[in-house]
Amino acid sequence: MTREEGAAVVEAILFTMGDSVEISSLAKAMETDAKEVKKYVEYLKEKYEKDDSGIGILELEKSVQLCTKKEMYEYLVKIAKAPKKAVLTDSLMETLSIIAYKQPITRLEVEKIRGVNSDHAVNRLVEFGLVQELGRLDAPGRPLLFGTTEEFLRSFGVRSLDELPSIGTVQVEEFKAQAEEEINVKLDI
Amino acid sequence: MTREEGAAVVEAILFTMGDSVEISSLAKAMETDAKEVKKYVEYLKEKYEKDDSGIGILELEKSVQLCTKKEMYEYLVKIAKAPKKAVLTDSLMETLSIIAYKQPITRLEVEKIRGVNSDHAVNRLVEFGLVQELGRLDAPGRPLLFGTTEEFLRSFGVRSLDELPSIGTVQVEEFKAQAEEEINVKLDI
Amino acid sequence: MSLEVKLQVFEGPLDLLLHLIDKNQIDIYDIPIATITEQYMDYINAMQRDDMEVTSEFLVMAATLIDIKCKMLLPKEVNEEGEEEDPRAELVEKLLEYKMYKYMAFELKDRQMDAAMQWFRSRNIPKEVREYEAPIDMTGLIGDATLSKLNEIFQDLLKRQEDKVDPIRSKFGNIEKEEVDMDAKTLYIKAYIREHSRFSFRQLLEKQHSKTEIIVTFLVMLEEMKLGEIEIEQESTFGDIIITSKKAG
Repeated sequence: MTREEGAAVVEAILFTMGDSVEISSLAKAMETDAKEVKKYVEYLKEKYEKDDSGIGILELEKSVQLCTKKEMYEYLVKIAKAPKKAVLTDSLMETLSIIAYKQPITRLEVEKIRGVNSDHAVNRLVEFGLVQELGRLDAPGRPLLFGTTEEFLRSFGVRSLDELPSIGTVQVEEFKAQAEEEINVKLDI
Repeated sequence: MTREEGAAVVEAILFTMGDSVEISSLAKAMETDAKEVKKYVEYLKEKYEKDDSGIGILELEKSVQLCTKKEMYEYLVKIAKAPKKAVLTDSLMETLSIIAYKQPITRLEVEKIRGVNSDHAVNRLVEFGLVQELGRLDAPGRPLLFGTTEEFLRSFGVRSLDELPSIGTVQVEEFKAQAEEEINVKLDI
Repeated sequence: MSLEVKLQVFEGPLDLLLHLIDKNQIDIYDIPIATITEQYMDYINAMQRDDMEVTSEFLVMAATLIDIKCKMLLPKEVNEEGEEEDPRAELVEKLLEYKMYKYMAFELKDRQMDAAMQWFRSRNIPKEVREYEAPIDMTGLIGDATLSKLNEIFQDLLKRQEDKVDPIRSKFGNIEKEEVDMDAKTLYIKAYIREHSRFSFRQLLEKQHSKTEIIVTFLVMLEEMKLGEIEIEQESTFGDIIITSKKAG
């Protein structure tokens, strides 16, 4: 077997096996000795060092293994991990608006306002980098406090939280008055 | 990206993924077009043709995949367990050849050619991943249409359906000539 | 002619016919229908004798053969072009087509064996790539959401909340339902004990807001004492309780 042919056989075996293969196993399959196999491995190593190779050889103590060159990871990421298309769903928007206006706020308070468990929504917003932990509330259970991030400001095009469209007690009072009126009307009848 | 570098990226992706990868996916990950990718594939093909390579590239209809060279088989079986291949009985092979050559084809048409009910055979081939549903025929009952899969191409070592061993009147004539010859031989005796 | 061979299993009637044609070395275009029919029937009978399943397809073919045999005895029919019609023509065509696919199946099998010598690799994504988290496309994420939309949503929410409040009952004053999470409380107190090696119970209670919380805190203290985590001293009745952690250095 020439050096080239030997290298080809080693390559084929390592390719198929995936995991590391012991030099002694290679020698056995090729009916030769470890010294010879090491020569073939050396040949492969040189071959893989060239620019036109995307794979490399990993030499362990008694075994060898093929691996992808590290420089290729950026392409692998693109093909194996296509970025997820994320969107702000209604429930995320709702949760975000509460956190934006009521920060610092605990999960429980968000849940109270929305009327539904909002843990998942809060977690997603944290993942997206729009919401962050601000610390813990000095209260039983020391719940986490959440607030918006700089990324939130950047994404919504504001410099500071003061720039959020105002929402005041005025409005809240209005709602209250409205509601009371409705009740009174109802009682009048 | 030089031709060498492009080939290295394609190699790394195919090596990592193991499965066949569509040319279009490669192009997307590499931020280039299919034409360019095909050039890299061509480069790899030439590289793999050399004696010092134990692997080769399998070109399927729309995708490419790495595989070991056939000559390496004798060494591979010594070290690794042969991958499980679907064992196809005669009736499955018969059904498969009809589907391969007459696709898209309905169950009923297969049955007509074979002269026996072939539902079971078609279902088995679908299970093996060699045959797939292609849609429905626009005819009464809207019967399902079947055709071969990429796995079929891979298992039978053809790049595309065009590469199937040719079939046609030529062969039929051959049978005829053969039969006539046999007759003559018989008469001679 | 009888069948002395062990019965072979055929894929179907066409397969059996091809076998008989082969065996007799007959020209497929000029099948001696009488002979073949006889042999075919022999085979079917043998199948029945051997308790082999004779499917309907075999019987249909038998009927077809007999039909052809009869037609062969009659004067030949002539088609529109004045050509004589061979009653066997349709069967021959079917046989040829079937034989062709059978032959192709054989060819394909060869190819399959050849292709099986090429081996593939299973997917093996490096850990670094697998663990990589794709960045979030912020512009896509935000989409057409704007601050005013955020504001609108919040106002809607507040309104919904106000709607839920019954203005009459709400004037009765607050009747709060208290929920104290025992587990959370225990954790909190344990942490407090760790942080303060010696402290007074009153000091601890400063952080507690309601009666229920105070009771739960007291229960947790008793539990901790039972477990031997803490020691408790009290100088006088109603005096402050001094708690010492046993774990503290």
